[in-house]
Amino acid sequence: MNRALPLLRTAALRLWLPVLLAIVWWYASAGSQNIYFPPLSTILETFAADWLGSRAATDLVPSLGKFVLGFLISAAGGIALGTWLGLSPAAREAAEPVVQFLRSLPPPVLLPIGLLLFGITGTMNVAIIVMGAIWPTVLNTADGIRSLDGQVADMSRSYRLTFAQRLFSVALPNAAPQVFAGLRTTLQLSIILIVVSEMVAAASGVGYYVLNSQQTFAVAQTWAGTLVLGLIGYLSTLVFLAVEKRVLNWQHGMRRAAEGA
Amino acid sequence: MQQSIIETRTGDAPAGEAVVELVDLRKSYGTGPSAVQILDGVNFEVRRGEFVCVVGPSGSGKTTLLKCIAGLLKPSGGRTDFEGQEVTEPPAKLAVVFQDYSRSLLPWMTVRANIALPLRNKFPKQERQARIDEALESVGLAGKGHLYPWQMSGGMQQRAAIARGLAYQPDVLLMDEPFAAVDAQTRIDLEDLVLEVRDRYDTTVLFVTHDIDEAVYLADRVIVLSGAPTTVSHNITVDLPHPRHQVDTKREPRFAELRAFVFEQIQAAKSNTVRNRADA
Amino acid sequence: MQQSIIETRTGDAPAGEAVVELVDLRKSYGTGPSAVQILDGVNFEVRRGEFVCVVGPSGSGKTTLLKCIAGLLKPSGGRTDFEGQEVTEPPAKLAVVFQDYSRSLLPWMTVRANIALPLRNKFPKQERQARIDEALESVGLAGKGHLYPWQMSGGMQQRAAIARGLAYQPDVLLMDEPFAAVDAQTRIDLEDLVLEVRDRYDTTVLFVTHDIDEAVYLADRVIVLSGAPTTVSHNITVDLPHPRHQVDTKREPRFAELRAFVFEQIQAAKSNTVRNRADA
Amino acid sequence: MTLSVADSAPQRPAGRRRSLAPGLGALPLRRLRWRGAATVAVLLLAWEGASRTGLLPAASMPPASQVLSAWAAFAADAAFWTAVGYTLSSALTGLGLVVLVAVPLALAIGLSRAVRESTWFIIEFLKPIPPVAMIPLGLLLWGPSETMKLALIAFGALWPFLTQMVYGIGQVDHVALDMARSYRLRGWLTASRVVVPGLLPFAATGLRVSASIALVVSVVTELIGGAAGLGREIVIAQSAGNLPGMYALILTTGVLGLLINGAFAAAERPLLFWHPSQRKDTQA
Amino acid sequence: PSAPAAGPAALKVGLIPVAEFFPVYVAEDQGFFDAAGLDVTVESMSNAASIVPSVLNGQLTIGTAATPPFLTAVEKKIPVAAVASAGNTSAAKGEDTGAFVVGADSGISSPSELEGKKVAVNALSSLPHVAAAARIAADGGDPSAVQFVAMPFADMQAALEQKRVDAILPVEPFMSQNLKGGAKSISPLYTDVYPAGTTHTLYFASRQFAAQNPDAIAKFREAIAKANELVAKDPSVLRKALVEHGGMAEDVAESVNLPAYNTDFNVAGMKDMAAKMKENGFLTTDMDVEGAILK
Ligand SMILES: Nc1ncnc2c1ncn2[C@@H]1O[C@H](COP(=O)(O)OP(=O)(O)OP(=O)(O)O)[C@@H](O)[C@H]1O
Ligand SMILES: Nc1ncnc2c1ncn2[C@@H]1O[C@H](COP(=O)(O)OP(=O)(O)OP(=O)(O)O)[C@@H](O)[C@H]1O
Ligand SMILES: [Mg+2]
Ligand SMILES: [Mg+2]
Repeated sequence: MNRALPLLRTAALRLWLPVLLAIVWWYASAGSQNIYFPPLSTILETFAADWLGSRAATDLVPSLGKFVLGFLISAAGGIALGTWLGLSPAAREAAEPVVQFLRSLPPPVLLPIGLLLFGITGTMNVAIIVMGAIWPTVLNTADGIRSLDGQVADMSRSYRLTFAQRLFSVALPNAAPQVFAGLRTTLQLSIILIVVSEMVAAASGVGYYVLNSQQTFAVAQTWAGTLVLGLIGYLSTLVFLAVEKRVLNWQHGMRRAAEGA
Repeated sequence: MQQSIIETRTGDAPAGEAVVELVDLRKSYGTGPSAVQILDGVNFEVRRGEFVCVVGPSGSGKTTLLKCIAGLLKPSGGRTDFEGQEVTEPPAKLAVVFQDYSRSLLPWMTVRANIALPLRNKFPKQERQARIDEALESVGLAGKGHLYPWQMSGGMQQRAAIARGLAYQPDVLLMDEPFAAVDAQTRIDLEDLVLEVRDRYDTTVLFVTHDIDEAVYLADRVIVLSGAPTTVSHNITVDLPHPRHQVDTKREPRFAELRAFVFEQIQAAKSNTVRNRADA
Repeated sequence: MQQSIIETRTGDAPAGEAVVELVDLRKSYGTGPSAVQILDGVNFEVRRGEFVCVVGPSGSGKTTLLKCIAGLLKPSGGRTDFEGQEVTEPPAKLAVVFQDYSRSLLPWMTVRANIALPLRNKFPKQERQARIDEALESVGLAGKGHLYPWQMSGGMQQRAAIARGLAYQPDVLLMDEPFAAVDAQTRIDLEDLVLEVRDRYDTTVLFVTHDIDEAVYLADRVIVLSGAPTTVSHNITVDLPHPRHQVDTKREPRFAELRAFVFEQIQAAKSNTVRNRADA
Repeated sequence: MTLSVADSAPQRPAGRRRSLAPGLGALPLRRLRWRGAATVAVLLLAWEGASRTGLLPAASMPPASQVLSAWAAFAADAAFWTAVGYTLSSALTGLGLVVLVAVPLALAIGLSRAVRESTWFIIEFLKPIPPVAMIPLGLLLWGPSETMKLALIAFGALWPFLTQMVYGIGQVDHVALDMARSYRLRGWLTASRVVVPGLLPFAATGLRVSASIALVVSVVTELIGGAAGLGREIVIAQSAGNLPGMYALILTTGVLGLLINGAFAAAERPLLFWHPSQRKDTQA
Repeated sequence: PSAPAAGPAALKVGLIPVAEFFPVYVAEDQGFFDAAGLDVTVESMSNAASIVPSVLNGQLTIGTAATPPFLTAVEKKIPVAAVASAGNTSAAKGEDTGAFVVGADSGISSPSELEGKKVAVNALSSLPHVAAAARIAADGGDPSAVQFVAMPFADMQAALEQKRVDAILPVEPFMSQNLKGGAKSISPLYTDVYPAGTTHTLYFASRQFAAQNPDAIAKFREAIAKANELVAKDPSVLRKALVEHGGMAEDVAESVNLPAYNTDFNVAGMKDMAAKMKENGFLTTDMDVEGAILK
């Protein structure tokens, strides 16, 4: 079978709707007088002028750095914390009110706390991202760990698997699909929180750019910044999925097998 | 306890210390008014090196019994002892081959990795590989170790689970209908394999099966469970000579006698089951 | 295809139209270099009202075969026809009892609800209840309908899955080792139950089993599969008189003959299996 | 189901080894509740101590006792409860919208490759756009109104639930699906009896994540966009330099999250009674 | 928002809850709006950026803003026009509503010494930021060499104490509290750069609404003017409103400095502000300030 064909088909399937929407947007907004809905061409020009040039190094790279670091810490910390909560009912009960409380706090109100603890530093930005984005992973990991099939649990107990084995060979792989679902949301929140973390004490960065352009009524720039965020989200999801595919290889195989490939 | 003719005829119980001992074991599921009594005072013991088969009607509590012995379920009453100690958690020297094999293999690991997992704590690395190869070979899965459980047929999964139990080389092996999903010839091979393992390593085996021929062929003793609430209805010593042989042993008149006797006892146990109706 | 003596001796195949027909059915798993050919040109047909048993070594592809017939797997080559139509999706008049019963029952529904689920499309409400009761009764689960699958023993789950298949009252019933987990007496009862259902409703049954006695006892025809890559190695007409009787039929010399023959064929099929080594 | 925890959980030497089996370390419920309360008490005391000793600058972080007394004052204030009502009702309505939108969308995405591939880019592109950045657009379209709030809540809280649902659909047991296909269960039967219960555990987790995000977005839109609710009260307290009041309001949002989560957990239990995570009694 | 109706004209005010705009509450409490035939409702909002879109689409009829963001919006061709002045620069230096505040032991004594230092403002391009830049320039310093960082007023004192920043620019009521807390003021924020009475906060409306409802705008101006006069005469009325409508503690409300209130625009001051904003890079063009004010 020709292997290029399905690839092309996938590409076509993935692209038709975005392309269509872009075209509709282009024509619908052409010549728009509405101050808040500038023509797509203006947005793209602003985007090219601001983000394809020097800004990429001064604003994009630091923000990306904070985002990646924040996401990685959230992921690792979230899995660790979630595992602990999933394994130990006592820990779960003890920590539950605090966890539920913290994750319901609006991130902007976390800013003062970050500021108090870390001051005006990149660490503060990263801390804000972690404080806001870690929860879906915590919750999903805890739920995933708890959903271990009783038969599998019996097996690991009767063979007296060590704690490490039960954790890394049984509990975590079992929770993996759910952990990844949580990580995906954490990823999304991490990007959103770039913006929140740059609300305070920042003078550069994508989030600062979006907020500042909003405060100063530079609408085309707000749109361009939003476009940047969307692209970061899209590209990071691609990377994320590649990793997920490797880790959840067995699961993809299982699904394909079930579909009769 | 009522004694059957066959039983009393068979002389003394085999010598040796009791490895597993069940004392008035009781187990019910659920609480309050919805509680159902499953095991209602089960007493028997398994001595070192003995091969004991447990037979009984479907749903009588064989799996429940095994889980209590393995320390996976807490009895509601009575106790089970392992080497003289009350069982409170799974004993290290014991391995279980589960009835629901498809759910006791980890789908994220190849068969090799599944078998290797419990071995890590017991054997050095070099030995492990040899053991795994040997176990795979012995259940007829040589060269299939790289497959994932979901790439295997039901019977292959079951054999993989058996291989895991064998490779672990426990002192006591609990097996819950281990050969239900394999074909006749493989079954015969595996039966002989388990007997051989018993002889070679002096493993104590407690074996649940539905196949009466199999029970009589394999066992030194057959425990017949009554219908629910379950107790031991018969404890039959199988006085067939060792080593057993698939054709010769099964041809002996004594084999036919024992077989018929066990069958009758299960029948009797079943017809005594009143819970089905009473609970309905 | 080689013809056995037994086969040629048994006269004409039973009359009636072909309900299921397999034409050069091929199936491989995986793609590219890692692809494994499992079914390699399987040809046979099942006529209306016929009871056909499929036997073969573990891992030879019986489940795969059944899934192709049921329209759950797409063949890689050849085709299966159902009532003269090529199967592209599961035919409505067909029901499957799966080998992996513990996972084909939905854990969030009671046994009753599990059985009721597929009936909704077929029968009016009042009839459904009666059907479910009857099906539960016939598999020995009367009064157990309120239990959830995970509250039942392995054998009970398997019987629940059988009850679902029976209550659905399909024209064609595919059963994949349906009695593997039940005790000897229940097995006998269920065997006779399936025969009775066949007679009463003229159901066509395709039945995978590992128990050769069972295959010969139940079948009008026994299909023996070769080892992988799998083809039909024998297609044996069972010329035992109807109705069958557990004691009398099994006592007939012809039964023993057929049984021995089938056993030999499976043996032969197995020893021809070369893939195991070649792939390793 | 609060079945027989004590009855069938196997004994094990107290607290020596953690077990992976759900419910294994099952402790009597009363003691567990007590643990949660104890954690909260300890944290409050630590906060109070940190403020008193100057570890936390009192100028920007008043001591716990002041915040709690501000809170007590609010409790007697009808305006406070009205604000809570606004915030809570829009968060919950927004969540309802999320469910209405996400369920059919997730089913379409999960079950049809064409839909999945076609929507992929759009969804991945929209997900990381912060609701904060959408506030001006929301205000332009709807002003500082309930509608604006709902639209932004729905936009912000949709993704976690949707993501979770799509993952969940991929997880539905294939043996069960084969069963459904072979019995030719109609689409809605397969969906309602096989797929939906199978992905309920995923949906439950997703809903809880989305619920807290809905609450967060609700407060943030009030905070910035000026719709009525706790967020607006926070702005007012902040402008007035009323820090104890501000923190009391913030505490309120956290507690609301706690309560919403508790309600969901309570609702989950009867729905997921069959799931290993809830089926404490059967395995050990 | 359509042609004047028979009944009382409905106005919706988007209000930033700071003392500058509290005459709106006073007017309401005193019945000035009722008397003028206006039905006024108030929405508290956090900043001009979120008020402007709602004013444009008619969900709000009157917006509130500090002068700098308002000028920025006008420069970006957003069709809004100022309708009344709100709070103005105080007459006396000692009564300024904002200050340059440093730690007691910082050794910094004048705004120009902040070059190369970190200074906290509530938001970038906000009124305090713009004023501080002008003040530093007037003091002979280079505002572009000062690193301004944004943070909420409430967090400024802690940041100063922890030495995360070298100076802060609080406004009332935070300024008084910070000074009480031991920090010291090195300069008033507004009075040294903006002459007394300079319009630093204002009310605005969309041009479309203003054109269609000149009547309502006029009545609003009148009512606010009455309130402003009252407050100028008797500040305690305003302090009471701060407690009642702003949730301010009574003792705080008693002691905070209040801005001057005047309804008429101080156009010269605004022009001066616009010029300084351009000098310091907050605006890019020479603004037509008069054109931004509704005639
Ligand atoms: N998804 C898969 N990928 C690769 N190989 C597979 C897959 N599924 C099944 N197989 C292989 O196909 C072969 C046939 O499997 P199948 O389940 O049909 O056997 P079976 O005859 O039903 O065996 P049993 O009697 O043990 O149930 C096996 O060798 C198995 O390893
Ligand atoms: N969690 C549970 N709640 C209620 N009843 C249960 C539960 N688990 C098992 N049972 C009941 O306990 C009885 C014994 O189950 P068990 O699995 O031990 O039987 P078994 O002898 O192994 O049967 P089989 O031969 O069919 O495997 C059954 O009647 C079953 O319904
Ligand atoms: Mg069992
Ligand atoms: Mg099979």
